[in-house]
Amino acid sequence: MSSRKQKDLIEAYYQNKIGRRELIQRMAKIGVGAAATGFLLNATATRTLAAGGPDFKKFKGKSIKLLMNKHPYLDALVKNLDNFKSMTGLNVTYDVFPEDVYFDKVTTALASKGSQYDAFMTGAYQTWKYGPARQIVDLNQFIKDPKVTSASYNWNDVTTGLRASDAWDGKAGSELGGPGAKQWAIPWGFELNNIAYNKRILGELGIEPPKNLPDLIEKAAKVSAAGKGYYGVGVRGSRSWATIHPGFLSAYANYGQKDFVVKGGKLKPAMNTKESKEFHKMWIDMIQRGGPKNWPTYTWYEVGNDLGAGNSAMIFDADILGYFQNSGTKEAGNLVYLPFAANPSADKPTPNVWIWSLAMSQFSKMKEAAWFFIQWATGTENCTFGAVNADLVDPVRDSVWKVPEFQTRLEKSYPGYLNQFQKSIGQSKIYFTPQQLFPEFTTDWAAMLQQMYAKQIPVDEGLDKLAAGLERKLREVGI
Amino acid sequence: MSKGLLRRVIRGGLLLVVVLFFLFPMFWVLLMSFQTNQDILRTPPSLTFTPTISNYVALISGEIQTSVGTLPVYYMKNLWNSAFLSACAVAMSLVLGVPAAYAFARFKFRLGEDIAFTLLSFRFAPPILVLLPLQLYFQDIGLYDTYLGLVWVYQLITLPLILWIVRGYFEDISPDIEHAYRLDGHSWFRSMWKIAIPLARPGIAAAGLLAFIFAWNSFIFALVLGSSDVQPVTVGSLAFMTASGIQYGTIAASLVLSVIPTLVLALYTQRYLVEGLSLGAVKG
Amino acid sequence: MADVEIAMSAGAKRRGISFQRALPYLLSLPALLVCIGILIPFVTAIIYSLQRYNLAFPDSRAFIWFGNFVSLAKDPAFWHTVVVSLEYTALTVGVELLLGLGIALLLEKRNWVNDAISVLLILPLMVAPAIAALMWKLMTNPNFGVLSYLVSLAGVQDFKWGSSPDSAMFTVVLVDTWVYTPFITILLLAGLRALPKQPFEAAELDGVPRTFVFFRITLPMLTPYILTASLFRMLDSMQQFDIIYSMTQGGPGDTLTVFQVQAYLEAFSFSNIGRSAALVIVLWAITYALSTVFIKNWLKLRARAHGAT
Amino acid sequence: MAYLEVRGVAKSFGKKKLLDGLSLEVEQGECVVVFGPSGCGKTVLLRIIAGVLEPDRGEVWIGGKSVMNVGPEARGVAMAFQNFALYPHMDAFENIASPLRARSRPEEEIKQRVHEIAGLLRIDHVLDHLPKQLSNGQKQRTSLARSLVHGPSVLMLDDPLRNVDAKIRYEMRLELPRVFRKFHSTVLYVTQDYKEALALGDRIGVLMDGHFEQVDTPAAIYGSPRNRRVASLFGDPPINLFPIRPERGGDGAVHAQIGGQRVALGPRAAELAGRDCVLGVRPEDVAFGFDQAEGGIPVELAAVTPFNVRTVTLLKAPDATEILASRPEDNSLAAARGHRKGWARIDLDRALFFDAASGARL
Repeated sequence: MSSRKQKDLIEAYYQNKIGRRELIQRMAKIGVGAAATGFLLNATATRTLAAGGPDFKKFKGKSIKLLMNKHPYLDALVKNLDNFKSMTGLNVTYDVFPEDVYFDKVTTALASKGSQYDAFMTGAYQTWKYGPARQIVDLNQFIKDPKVTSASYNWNDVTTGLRASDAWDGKAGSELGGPGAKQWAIPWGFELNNIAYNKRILGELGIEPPKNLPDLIEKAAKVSAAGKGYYGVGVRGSRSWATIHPGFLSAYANYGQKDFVVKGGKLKPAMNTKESKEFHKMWIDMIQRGGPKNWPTYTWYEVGNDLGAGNSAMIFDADILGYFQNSGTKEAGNLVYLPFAANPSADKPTPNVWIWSLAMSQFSKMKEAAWFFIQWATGTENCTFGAVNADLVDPVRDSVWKVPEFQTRLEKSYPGYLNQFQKSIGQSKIYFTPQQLFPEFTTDWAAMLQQMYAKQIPVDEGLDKLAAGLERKLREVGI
Repeated sequence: MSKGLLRRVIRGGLLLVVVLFFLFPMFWVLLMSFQTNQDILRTPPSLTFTPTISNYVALISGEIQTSVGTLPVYYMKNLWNSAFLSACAVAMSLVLGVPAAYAFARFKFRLGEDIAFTLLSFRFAPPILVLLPLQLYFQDIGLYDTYLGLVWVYQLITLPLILWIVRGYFEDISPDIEHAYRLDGHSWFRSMWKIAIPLARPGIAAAGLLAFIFAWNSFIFALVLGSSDVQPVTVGSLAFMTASGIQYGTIAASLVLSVIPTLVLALYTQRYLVEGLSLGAVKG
Repeated sequence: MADVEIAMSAGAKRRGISFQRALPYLLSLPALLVCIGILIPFVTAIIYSLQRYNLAFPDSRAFIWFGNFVSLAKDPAFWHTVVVSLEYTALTVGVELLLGLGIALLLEKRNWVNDAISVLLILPLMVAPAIAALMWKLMTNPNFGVLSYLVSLAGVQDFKWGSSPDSAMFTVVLVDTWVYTPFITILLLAGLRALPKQPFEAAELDGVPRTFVFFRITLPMLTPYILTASLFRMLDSMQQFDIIYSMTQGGPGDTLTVFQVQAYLEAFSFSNIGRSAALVIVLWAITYALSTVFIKNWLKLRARAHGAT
Repeated sequence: MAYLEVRGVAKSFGKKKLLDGLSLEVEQGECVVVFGPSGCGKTVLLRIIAGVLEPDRGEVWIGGKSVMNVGPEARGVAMAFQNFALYPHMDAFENIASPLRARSRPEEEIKQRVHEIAGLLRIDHVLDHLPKQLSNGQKQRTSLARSLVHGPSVLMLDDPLRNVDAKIRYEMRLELPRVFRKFHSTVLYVTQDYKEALALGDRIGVLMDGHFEQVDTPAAIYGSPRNRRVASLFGDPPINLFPIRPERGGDGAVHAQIGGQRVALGPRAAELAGRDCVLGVRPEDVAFGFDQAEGGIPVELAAVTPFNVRTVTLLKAPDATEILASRPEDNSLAAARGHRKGWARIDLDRALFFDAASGARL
């Protein structure tokens, strides 16, 4: 077979004897597709990671087990997994669970101190429970140790805001990534929240893309009022933290509002400030006039479905949600992505982020091997592979965003996507105040929004009630 | 005469309503299973679409096509898990529960009612109450991620149901029939085996079927107490909601497939169900 | 009367008195033991309920006796939960019982149509509630939902289903009814067909009005079956989770925060094991009490039914 | 010693004492009828002997051995239940064959014996029917056949003719003794029909208040009951009972007032003078005539009922004492309408004297 030929070509490429385009053409000649070429390339590229110092073969023949969530990012990783296996000689098995039940599985697996999983996918928010619960490992000890971390791992290549967002010293209210922060997880792929809109619909109605929140509210209302069956803007509304963290918190932060403030070492709810109340009024008004009819049951997939099926003109949600709706749907090709600064007086968007990260179980018996995996998975080579050859849509490494293939691919079929990213990434981070009660207060918050939406309680009163309730809960646990 | 006719008409009308209410959603799901996600996500929903079997192909072949290539699907494995787990759970419950039910129905013995009630009370120990500790212990005794462990836990669902339903049918059988059999010279065991159980069979069938269905539908135990190798269909179906979108067509198809085994079982048991329990109700 | 007694010491035999005495235990204990095994965790959970135990605050874990229960009792949200749960249970069991009984009566006569229907009716039961809820959520979606569409054809615009505090309870009860009524139907149908024919034939001959026959003969004879069916439905309804959580996650607001939803959130999302355990223990106590009442009547009825013979 | 012995068996349900230290002895091949009012515990007695019910006290002995530690299946006792208790899911043949199967007899023997007994009971044409397809009479015969087929050492029949129509009852009454003889079983037969008891029993045990009032041959039970209660249980029309107080008259003969008439009681009552007792006279021992008779009681004819072979007449004495009399059917009374006067004459040699207080026969 032509495997020798392939090797030679790739070698040639790495010694810059030939360019990438030429490589791909010549590979094609000997019957190797672009994706396969990508994989082979990565195999070689991985060697640079491997060359970086640590003895990656240390655990040859051993095996590690991962707990993963069914997700395109995972699919991207799995496609490239053999490269890790051949690099380390480790055998990797993994359990995949549907997102709907994934975190239940993680919670119970960790709570029972089981050693069956070495590393697992998680969001940053969840680590605010796992960390203090001493269920996951502070990864600084590995990152900073040249014996186990390759020189070419280039930790600082990972976007600053994201690195910080996964790091916390465990004290409620202290700054993410601040001094003494523990690196509870390593960012891998993420999503930031901006506007995606349907140019066909906005075109039909002769509406320009929204400039800021007040503008969005009016335009959304206008779309809904058009009575063409579609509505203005899709945002989540289910009774859970998922409703708070995308568009809502991004806009909230853009107005300079905070969820909590620290007073005398104690957290104090800050949702009931005057400004916050104004903001809430706007938000509720937006949903009531321009939002989905069943908003209180809307989860991410309803938001996505509506955009893809042309039932909503815009969404203010995760950028990758809009990304995936732009292929294989009714409105495929009609979607445009827009950086969105909600506050008219703000010059830049401030998207809150969801970060799919990799964390290590405290109860793992193969911690170092697990680190090898995390290192490889979040390393430049694998992220590049995922971004170029699969759907690792929002890779966490600045360098990957500069890879031309990735850029051209995005530009080609996802107009504005790259731009909205570049305009936002600088200010993209978690805008929540880190603390153990994150799920509690976000759930209460969402529930309160639902009551305001249903006009069961006026916004001002509702927020005071919410703040008071949270105050009590915080006191109970003494943070 | 015309009164009888009227009654028949009304009866038919009511039946129609009932059938519509209970079967329309199933019918709709069946339609969805032959549609692409695009066809399903139309406003307003409509009946006109070009049927596709791609959803079924994906499930059965174990490969689903996406914009970035083919991804593996473990649905059939999930289906097998569900079938195997539920069948074993019900079998175990029958072996354990029928004799117990017989004891409660036939003998008055100290603590009898208490034991019976305790057994029932297991039914209302809410799963999430026992899940965490259960996982701890299962790991210690090596039952974590084993079929045996799950079948055991499933007894919480199936055993009380079978026990209490079957008990009722046993009690409806006149003891004299069994006395007569004993006097013919048969042991208590034979009289249970040859008289009580055959006469209660319709009840046992009904209870067994229901227990099977409940076992089939529960997934929280498997989720927490097992790896992805032992997950039931429910979890399998949920796997088609991912960040890249929710595959309603595939979920619908998976739902249709997941109903088939139970339906077959139901059709089989039907013989006993509609046979009526007139045999069972031989009173002294 | 005599018959019951005889039934109870039936097959009395003193060969090895010990064996005779042991027999019923020998028959019932395996079942008991198997369950007891699983119930060890149950005890552990009770211990949890007496602790301040939040995974996220490992250092503050401590034994606080009934602290969790006290703080529950002080929390209006808890009492709301109690009310909603009972409301949900009452509604579902009530509706499903009436509906199930009605359908069973419709299908009582044996002919191929009824037989076919009685099998098909089990279908909803075969759909895992979680998935069923997912499908209903789609069918009630304002844009893609066929039900929303049909309702709008019927002139009701923008019916909000699970999204409005006013219709949320209705919606989940509707789904629950769709899923679980067949359960009751099966049991009652079996029961109906198990009834001895004589009294009915007699009534037929004497030309007794149907309503009278139903209320004075059918219903009383059917009561044990009705009790069994509603007992199990009650147990499940009290503990309903899948449907409510998948449809509304307990919302809108706190409209549907039933026990299991709260307990689930406390345990899985808030990692507050102690409080969750306490909640579930209360739930357990309530179901225990309710079912005790059921069983008592059940046994009484059985005794009477057999005394009659 | 007797083949079947019941020794001081007691059984009570809750408060209700049903059997109170009752004993009975039945010889091999003998047929004892257990007779008593309904609810007197007859069935319970059989169940205790069968071993499907445990006595509170007392023992059952069969063939000289206590069977208290022997299960029902091993006591060699067969029983035909009042409600037949046939196995609904087996056809008549299998029902009957059951005891033989229990003894795992060869198939051909089973066939042959089942058909034999079925033929004897004239149900051989319905052997392939399920119980629900059988008429009551056939059900009854099937259950009887089942209890007889393996020639049980003790056969117990629990009011087997209760649920069958008059005709079959009559036939069976004639048929059963033949069957019993044929199988030479020890039979315990429960009934509340005294004619059945008299017709079938070698001896009759009268069960009352949890014990046997009297166990005796039919003739003895009828002719010389131990007390008035036994006496009044047997006989239709029932025995006449006159409270009397015999007095020794001047002539030394003992007299008593019956129906306001001074009647000479004859030598048998000699030592009864001066004590309250009850005179029991079976209707057939009362002769009625229109002509004055020695020692006759003046009565008027209140009612005449032709009662199959005999005519029963109700007579009223002047003091309103009612006397039942029966006599062979004849037409002489057919015309007797209206309150015809006449004379009743009691055959005192056959009359019974009971103690008024205890009711015991004197």
